[in-house]
Amino acid sequence: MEFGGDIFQDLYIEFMFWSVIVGVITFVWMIHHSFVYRTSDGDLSGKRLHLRTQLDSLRHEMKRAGMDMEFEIEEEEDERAWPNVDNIKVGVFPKENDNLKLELIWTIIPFILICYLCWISWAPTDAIWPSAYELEDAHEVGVTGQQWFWDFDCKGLTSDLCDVGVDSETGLTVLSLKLDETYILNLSSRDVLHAPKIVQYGLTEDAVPGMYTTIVFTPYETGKYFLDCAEYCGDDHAYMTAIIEIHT
Amino acid sequence: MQVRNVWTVRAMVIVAVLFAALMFSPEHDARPTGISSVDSGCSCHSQTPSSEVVASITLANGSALPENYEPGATYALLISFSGGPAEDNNPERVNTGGFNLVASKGTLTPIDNTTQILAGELTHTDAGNDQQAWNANWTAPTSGSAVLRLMTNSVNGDNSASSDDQWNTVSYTVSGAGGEAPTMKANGLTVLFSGILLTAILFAIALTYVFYVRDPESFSWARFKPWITHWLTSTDHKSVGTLYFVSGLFFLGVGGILAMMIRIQLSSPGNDFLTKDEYNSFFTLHGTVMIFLAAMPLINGFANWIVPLQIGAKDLCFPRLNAMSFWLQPVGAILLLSGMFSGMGADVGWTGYQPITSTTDHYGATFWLAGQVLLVASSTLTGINFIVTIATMRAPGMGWMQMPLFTWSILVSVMMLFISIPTFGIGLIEAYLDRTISTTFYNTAAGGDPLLWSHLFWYFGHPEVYVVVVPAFGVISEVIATSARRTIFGYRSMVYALAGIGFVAFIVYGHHMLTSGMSPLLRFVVMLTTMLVAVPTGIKIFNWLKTMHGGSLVYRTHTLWALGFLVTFTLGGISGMFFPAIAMDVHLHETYFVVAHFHYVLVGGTVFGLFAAFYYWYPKITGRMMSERLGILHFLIGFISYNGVFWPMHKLGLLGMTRRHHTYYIRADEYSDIIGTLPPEAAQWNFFITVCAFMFFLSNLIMVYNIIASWLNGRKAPADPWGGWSFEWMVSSPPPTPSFDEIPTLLNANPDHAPGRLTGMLERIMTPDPGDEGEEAGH
Amino acid sequence: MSAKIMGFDAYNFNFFWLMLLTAVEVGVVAQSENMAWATLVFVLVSIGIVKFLGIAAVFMHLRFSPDSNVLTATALFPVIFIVLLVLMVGLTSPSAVENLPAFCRPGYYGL
Amino acid sequence: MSDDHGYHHGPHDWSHGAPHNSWAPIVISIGSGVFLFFFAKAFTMNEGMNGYIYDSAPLPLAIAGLAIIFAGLISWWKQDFSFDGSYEPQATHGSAPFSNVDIRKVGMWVFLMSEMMIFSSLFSTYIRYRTSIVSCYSLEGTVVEPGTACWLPASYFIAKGGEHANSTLGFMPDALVPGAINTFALIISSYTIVMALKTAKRTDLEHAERSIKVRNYLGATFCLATLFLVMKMVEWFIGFHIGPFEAPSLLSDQFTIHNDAYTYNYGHGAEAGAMTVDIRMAASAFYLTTGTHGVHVFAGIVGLGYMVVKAHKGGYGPGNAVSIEYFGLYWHFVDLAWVAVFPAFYLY
Repeated sequence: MEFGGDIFQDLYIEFMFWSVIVGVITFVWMIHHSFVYRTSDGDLSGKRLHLRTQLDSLRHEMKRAGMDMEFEIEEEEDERAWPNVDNIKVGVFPKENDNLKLELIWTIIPFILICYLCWISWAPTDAIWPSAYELEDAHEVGVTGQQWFWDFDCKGLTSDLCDVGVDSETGLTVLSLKLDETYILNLSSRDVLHAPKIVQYGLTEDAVPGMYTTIVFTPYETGKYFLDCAEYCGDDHAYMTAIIEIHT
Repeated sequence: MQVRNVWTVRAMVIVAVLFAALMFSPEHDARPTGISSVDSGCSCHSQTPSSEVVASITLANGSALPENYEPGATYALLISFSGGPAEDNNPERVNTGGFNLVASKGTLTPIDNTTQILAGELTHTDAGNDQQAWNANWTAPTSGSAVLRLMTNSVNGDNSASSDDQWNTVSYTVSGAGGEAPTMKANGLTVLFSGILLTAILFAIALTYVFYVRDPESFSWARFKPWITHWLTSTDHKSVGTLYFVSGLFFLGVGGILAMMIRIQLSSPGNDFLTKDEYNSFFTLHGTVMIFLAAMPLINGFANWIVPLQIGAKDLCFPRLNAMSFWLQPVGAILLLSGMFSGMGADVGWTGYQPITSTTDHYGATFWLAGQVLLVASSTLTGINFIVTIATMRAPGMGWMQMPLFTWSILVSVMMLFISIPTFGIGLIEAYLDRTISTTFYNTAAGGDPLLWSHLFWYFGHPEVYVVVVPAFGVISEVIATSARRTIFGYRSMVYALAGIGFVAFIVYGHHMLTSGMSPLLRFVVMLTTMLVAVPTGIKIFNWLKTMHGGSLVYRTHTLWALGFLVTFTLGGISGMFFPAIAMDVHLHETYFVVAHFHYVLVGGTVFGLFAAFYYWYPKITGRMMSERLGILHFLIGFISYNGVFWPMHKLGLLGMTRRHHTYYIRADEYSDIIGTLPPEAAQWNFFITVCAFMFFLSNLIMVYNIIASWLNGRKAPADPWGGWSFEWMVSSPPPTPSFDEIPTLLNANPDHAPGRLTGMLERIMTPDPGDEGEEAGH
Repeated sequence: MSAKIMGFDAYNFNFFWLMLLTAVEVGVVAQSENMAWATLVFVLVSIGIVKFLGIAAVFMHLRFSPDSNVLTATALFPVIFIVLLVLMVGLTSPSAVENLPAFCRPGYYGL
Repeated sequence: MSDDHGYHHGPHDWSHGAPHNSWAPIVISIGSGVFLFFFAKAFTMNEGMNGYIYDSAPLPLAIAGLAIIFAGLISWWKQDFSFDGSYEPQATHGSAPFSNVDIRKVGMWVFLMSEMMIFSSLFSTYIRYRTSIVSCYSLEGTVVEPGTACWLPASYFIAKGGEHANSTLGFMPDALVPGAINTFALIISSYTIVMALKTAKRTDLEHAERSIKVRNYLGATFCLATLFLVMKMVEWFIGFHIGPFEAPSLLSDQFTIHNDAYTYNYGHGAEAGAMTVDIRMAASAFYLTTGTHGVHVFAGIVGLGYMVVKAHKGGYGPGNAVSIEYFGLYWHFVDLAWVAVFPAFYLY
């Protein structure tokens, strides 16, 4: 099974597809331009730099001496090696270089892409926060975070549907749930923020003291799943783990 | 020549003095028990020790522990406790007792299967989890006093951890043969930060000595006094900018060292290089230091130096406020870090989520809040200064739409900062008062709402991440255009994109809280709006690419960094698109995918932009050319190792590696059948990342060396070494004080920059009145 | 600056009305026990807005001064951000267990 | 405007020989740091980690921090004392739409933008808690667990006053007297400061006479501001009993940030009842918001002190009367904030 659960996987593949397209366009464009329009000359080295520096100090000296005189150095030779297409000069706002059509193209096309991506990421919110009628036969399980362990409460469910135990190998608390049943994990916290993260199913939600939050969880494969804490909660944050065991 | 030498000497000594001053330690409090990070009892039971439980260590024969040990001798210990819920000897109860024993010296050895050594500490095994007494051997050290600290849990046996379970702790001190007092063992953090302090002082002394040897005359009080007075009191924008650079680079180093410590810790699973406390403090301060004390001061440094030069102003409009913005920063930095020296640094994450910030027992968190209050004040003053300067002091001929893009980016950036930071300030003050006079803003018992902090923080925090990246956009716009010898493509759309990013930042901040339990409706709104950010950002990237078209790209160091920026920022931008989709964010939230994303944007964006700016404006600021050879070396090593650090993190995050954990779980040994732990190769990737991180860290030393060496021995720079058009290239390098003898007038190469096209109305507001402009702007 | 409002000196005129409105405000609250809650809030808010405008326009020279327009625009700049702040921070008390409103769901539009 | 005013940047312009170095920034910064550090040091978390213990030892050092800030301010003022407005900097011609507006005026308005955000944040906090925490009034008649958190607004103590519900005036509870006086004090002080500005601009008076009048107006503002703070202290901590007027302080009414077991009595006769409630959040929001406002008033008093001294020495005339205007902008803003705070916290 891939990471993150089914919904995540679907979206992830879709997003990756478009990301790769955008990335390839950008990088091919960039690499093309940076090779085609490169200039090997034009670096300010050696003579040219020396000349400019000398010129600057000469100007400075003359100004100090009160000689108000403007002069420019002929740089024809350089101009060939270092073409200044836009005739950029110090103190002059350069000639504007734009193309409204092009700019509109790369405003509108990304915008359409964004709308599409918004569209496809809209529907899954139904799966994350299902509306009430879809949850009629869901089982409620309490999950309470405390520094630094998880406290599971089966709220009177039969041990087939929900059971709490200890894993013999790792010593972690185990919450046993049944395959293909829908559970509402009712999250809360006794001290600071915690967030149970069921890694393989790609589910995270903060457990906030003073209020209840929920995760809707429908296990679709058996096995032992790792649950850790995804919101920083103090010293033993990393040790705040548990196991969710799915059985048939 | 003489003048330059004095300046060099002065500048180098200020580096030294600042190094020393910034690391001034307000408090040292080494902890005599420094034997374990576990100070608050067993992690899985109630929070406070209970006096009902009595823990004790005696010798196995029943007699008390000796006051003095014999060096090297082995003692058989009996570890036991009484009282608490475990007393009720109901046979059905399981796991009713446990303990943890640490010895500061000597060796603890288990003698039967009920005890074991875990991470250097003696604790019970599964088999020994029902007992109230255990046996073990302790081999005395050869010298010094040893502290034995025992923690015992008395558990009610219902097999689920709860606050009914009680625990207590006791310590024994066994002196060495000489019976001397217990040795004071300092905390690791104290050692590290004292080390940094000491290194800085030694560095300062060495530098001072070098300059003393070079020019002994400059070391008289008569010459030193005006020099130090100048730096402490100067309000000149260039001096203040330089001070920002010095402190920004220093804290970039501190933040980098913290990052390296974090990386060492994570290089292998279960590493114990750092304790949990240290790790938590380190990632907290890494974030805070890098954002508030490294990135923002460096940006402010460039803003101070370049903005007045670019708009043709002699100085900022409120020079004294500007100096105050700077001086609040080092003071805030000292406050912010002061907890570290006592091993009690803030351990709350840079986001400082409540209620842990209000309840952590690390009192460094209080100072961390206080320090940030000062930084907020500093940013507010900076905001006033730059907004007003840019709004009112532009040279004739420079309408809003003739401002260089770097100035535009600074304007947008300070505008965002300025509008959002009071919100953060109020959140900080609330938290600070919670931690001092016990107000209850984040106390859930009184009805406090942790989400209020998240809201106040992210209302500031999201604009803040744009605040640090937008100036980099400005730098890249300047660098790409100048290097390609072209005008920036689509100047106007660049400006509107900047402003758009600035505005949208305030609406989308909720995407940091998609899993926080805030109102689903708001989550829905931010999901839809967040992706909008990609549009203006995309415009900017495509405009930069188009700028190169038809130009003649000269590969200098700053060009390379700008191209590197384009690569990394595009990647970071694309990975950012994954988060607003809620269905994906619930998996990616707080994983290394997030870490990878924001480091791609903040390092690949902001820091690369700052590097480009360093190489680009260095000749202007110091009047010296920087070594291109070292610069290219820096780029090659830095760029490659940087990608080596953060690219694999995407993969780790997708696999579910959660951030802010001081260790991680590999699917091996007892975890081998648990799905969702990390596959074994994750450990190798982490090691690879650590190696690359060190390369990246060290590569930046090349730049530091380059800065210092070029300052001393670089070739003289002309006024306009790269061929830019804005005013800063008009003045000499380095610029005089005041920066302009007379205010220049901006000419315009566009015959009619008449309003029209997309934005006629905006244009009318933003161009000077024709009456005012007519004569002066002359074409 | 000696702007006039209805022939009176602007400062004096403004001051007089501010005092009067404040007196009314205190008086209204003193009588609030006999008053519907909504009426009270309405009266207080409307008086507050009038006072606000009076101080800002006259005492702070956002009217009757050559540079009033641009400074009024400056002063109004943060208003949009304040509205966002109050909407997003002030008025979203946590209600995470409640579901997303139906109009935010694809199913509402038959999708 | 002529070029004479176009290109002078900052009140301490480079080309006028005014001081351009200042110790004030570093001194004020250090003072702020010292204050915040030792103020925090005065409180440590108790062992139960659920509250903080107060220790008075570091407090003198915190006060020393304030003294350092004040020393920095004095050094700042010393540099400004001679400012006579002769080179008031103005925006350049290029900078439409601000062309020729005084830079300091723009600066003050931009500063007020951040002040608006500060008070908006406080109000957001208030609105959020006011809407999410259940009101104690709505719990009346029900059985609640002792220590339940609910919102008992300050206006309850001020207007309804529990058993102290005495109203000498007949139409207004006595406890509202300080708040009402404060409201009038701030509005009058807003008026006196614009009068100070107006007087300073008058050219038909001799300089000495004008200076005295300006000083008097500023002095009146200063006194009213001080009255404001004194009244606030009366209302918070002292309470009063003057003639027929009698009102307890909020402190003696137990409206404090530590009161998690307030006995709330309600109703009369058969409907009467009592419950023990936790009112810390209402108190926290009240004291922080009004306290922030009070700090602004205090800052205004400090600034006014300087201005009164300068006016006394004849420092204000038509040339630099705008300085009074710029301070006035701040002062009016504080008044405006009070216009919002007063109904929200004292009346509602």
